[in-house]
Amino acid sequence: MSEADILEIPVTQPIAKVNGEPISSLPTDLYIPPEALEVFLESFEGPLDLLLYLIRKNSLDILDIPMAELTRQYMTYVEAMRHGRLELAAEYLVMAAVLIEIKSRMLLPVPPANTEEEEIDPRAALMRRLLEYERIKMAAHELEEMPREGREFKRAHAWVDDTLVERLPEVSLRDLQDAWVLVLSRIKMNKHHRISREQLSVREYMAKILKRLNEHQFVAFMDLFDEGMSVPVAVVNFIAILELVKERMVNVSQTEAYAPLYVSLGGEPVELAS
Amino acid sequence: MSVDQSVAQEAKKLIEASILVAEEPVNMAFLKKLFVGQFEQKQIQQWLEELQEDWRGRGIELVEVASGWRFQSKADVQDKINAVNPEKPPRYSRSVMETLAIIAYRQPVTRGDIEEIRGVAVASNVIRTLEARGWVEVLGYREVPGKPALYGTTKQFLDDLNIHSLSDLPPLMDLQDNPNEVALTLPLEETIGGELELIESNETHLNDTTLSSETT
Amino acid sequence: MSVDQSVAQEAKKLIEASILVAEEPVNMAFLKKLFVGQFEQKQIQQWLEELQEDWRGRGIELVEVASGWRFQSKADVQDKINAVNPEKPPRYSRSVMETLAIIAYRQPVTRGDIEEIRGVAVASNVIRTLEARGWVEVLGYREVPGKPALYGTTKQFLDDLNIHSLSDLPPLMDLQDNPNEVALTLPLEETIGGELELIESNETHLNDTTLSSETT
Repeated sequence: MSEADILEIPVTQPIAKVNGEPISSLPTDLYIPPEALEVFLESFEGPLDLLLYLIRKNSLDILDIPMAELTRQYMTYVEAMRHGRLELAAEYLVMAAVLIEIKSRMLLPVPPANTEEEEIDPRAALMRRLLEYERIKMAAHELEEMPREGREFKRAHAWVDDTLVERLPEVSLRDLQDAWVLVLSRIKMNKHHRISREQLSVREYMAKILKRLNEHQFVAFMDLFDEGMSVPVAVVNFIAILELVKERMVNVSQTEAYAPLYVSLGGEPVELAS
Repeated sequence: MSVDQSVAQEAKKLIEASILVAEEPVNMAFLKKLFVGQFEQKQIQQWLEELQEDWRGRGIELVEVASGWRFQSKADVQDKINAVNPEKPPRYSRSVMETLAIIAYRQPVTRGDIEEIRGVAVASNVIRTLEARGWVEVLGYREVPGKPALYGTTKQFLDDLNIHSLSDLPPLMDLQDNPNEVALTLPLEETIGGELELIESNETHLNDTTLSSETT
Repeated sequence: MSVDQSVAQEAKKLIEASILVAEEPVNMAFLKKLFVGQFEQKQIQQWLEELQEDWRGRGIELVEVASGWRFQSKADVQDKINAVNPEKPPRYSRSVMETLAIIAYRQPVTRGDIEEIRGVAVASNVIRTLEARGWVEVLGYREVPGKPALYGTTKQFLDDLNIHSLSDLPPLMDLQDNPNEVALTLPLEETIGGELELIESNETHLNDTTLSSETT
């Protein structure tokens, strides 16, 4: 089996034959485009998932795993990850250590003192974990397939006549966050609408600047930085201005070189609806 | 019929309306209060069943779920509505679904237990997503250093999957009992994405003992 | 009648179900799409009126409000329901809550931005609801064709939620909920993300300043 075989992703072909051809090192010219490796790694939920994949792919017996072979294959992936200059998640490294430990313990003779007790296979704990994880994986899949409110069916509901309700709905921070989490879980469907991580306070300062520009049409750039602003606040404020310019919400102008910069709302005067 | 026809008519009208305007499924205790103890549970139950019958053949059906009675759309009708509605239902990643499965089948569990089973750290927003959906809640805290929260599934989780109790969940496969079977049935061409096929055989029933004892 | 009885039956069943499951009142445009242009507005209108008639005498009625059709409880029935649990606080629909969350976390945003994030059109009454509540206002207009309004939250929103500044909002969660993905892909992300990251680590300090300046 070559590295290329092992690294060939998801669309797995038949079963790779397991015959103990040891793999000593990765060919140095083996190039995996970082994006491909990324996709590949993202498709695993962690080291257990990767191990299960290797076991199933090679039709190894989960109750009698050939540790040497499994460890070798696992290490090949781990090496490949490092070649991609990716930071290895700690979990993958921990698992590598576990595998090597089991492998080495299997090489040692069992001390005679232990023979009276039931012989403990060093692989037992790993096996249990793999089986448990596999069960959960299947259960997760079955849960996914079950008819679910909001997808296969929806709750039917009638409204309460507005005229009867004087009270306004109450909203808590928790409700707001819940709503946001729900937005996120829906967003995952539309891959192209990807929202990058962003600092909330930048948005806040953007709003503040806009409000200020609504009151005074032109504001000197420097006036947007209050005296006594701490450095982080000033930086955030500055990023907010850049962001506003980028999104074409404000203009930054200068009459001549080295003249003061002025910031104004982009285009027409704006009226504040309150 | 034990009561007057028009009384029954009025009562069913009220039951129907109260289930339709309620935010949550409506339970028997609520319905009894609605009639200020005027009718027995048996009578109310009968009306519910009659209502269920009245709605047969419509696009909406009256069903009883874990926390009570509610109206919900039938799958074929919902299909047609979904086709028009551009708003897609949320889709949960594998980490979310696996975490949900662990909580559902192994509850009560701590985050540490979940990490132990999955072999990876659990991002806090995975659990947050499940909490926001109202499927998972903190049941208590384990009496160990750090007092980690113990998570379990909610009634709403059962309601949203249209089941009455945890024992209605698909049973966990007992792979260990029958390893050969597993080896044969597990599709080897499984895509890494985890499209496992369902295996119907050798299932153990999820019962209270499984729930309480088998952590880790 | 212009169409076959059973066709009408099916159509009304579908209309009824789609109004009952909708988050917001259902408008004619939606209903037309539901029938993929098979029926004219006049025909659909007639069915709506027939449905209205069918529901007469029940505890719930089909009414047309500004933004479309919806079912709502009749006053006398609602009175009886309220008598059982009067303290049912009204709730905003999911679309209203999600729109509010997007405006709060992503301001300033245009309606187009909101629609892009939610993946669906935002009904004008959703934003109007939030404006009427005094939680959302127009901050300005984006300099692009059409000059769309930029929305942001108001001081009153902060007051009503009992917070001092937007930075008191619960932390924004990002899209990646798989810790592996985060750990493995972060180094590949562009530097901008990294810079913002740096700022984030100063957040406590930042909060302090914001707080102290706004508490008076």
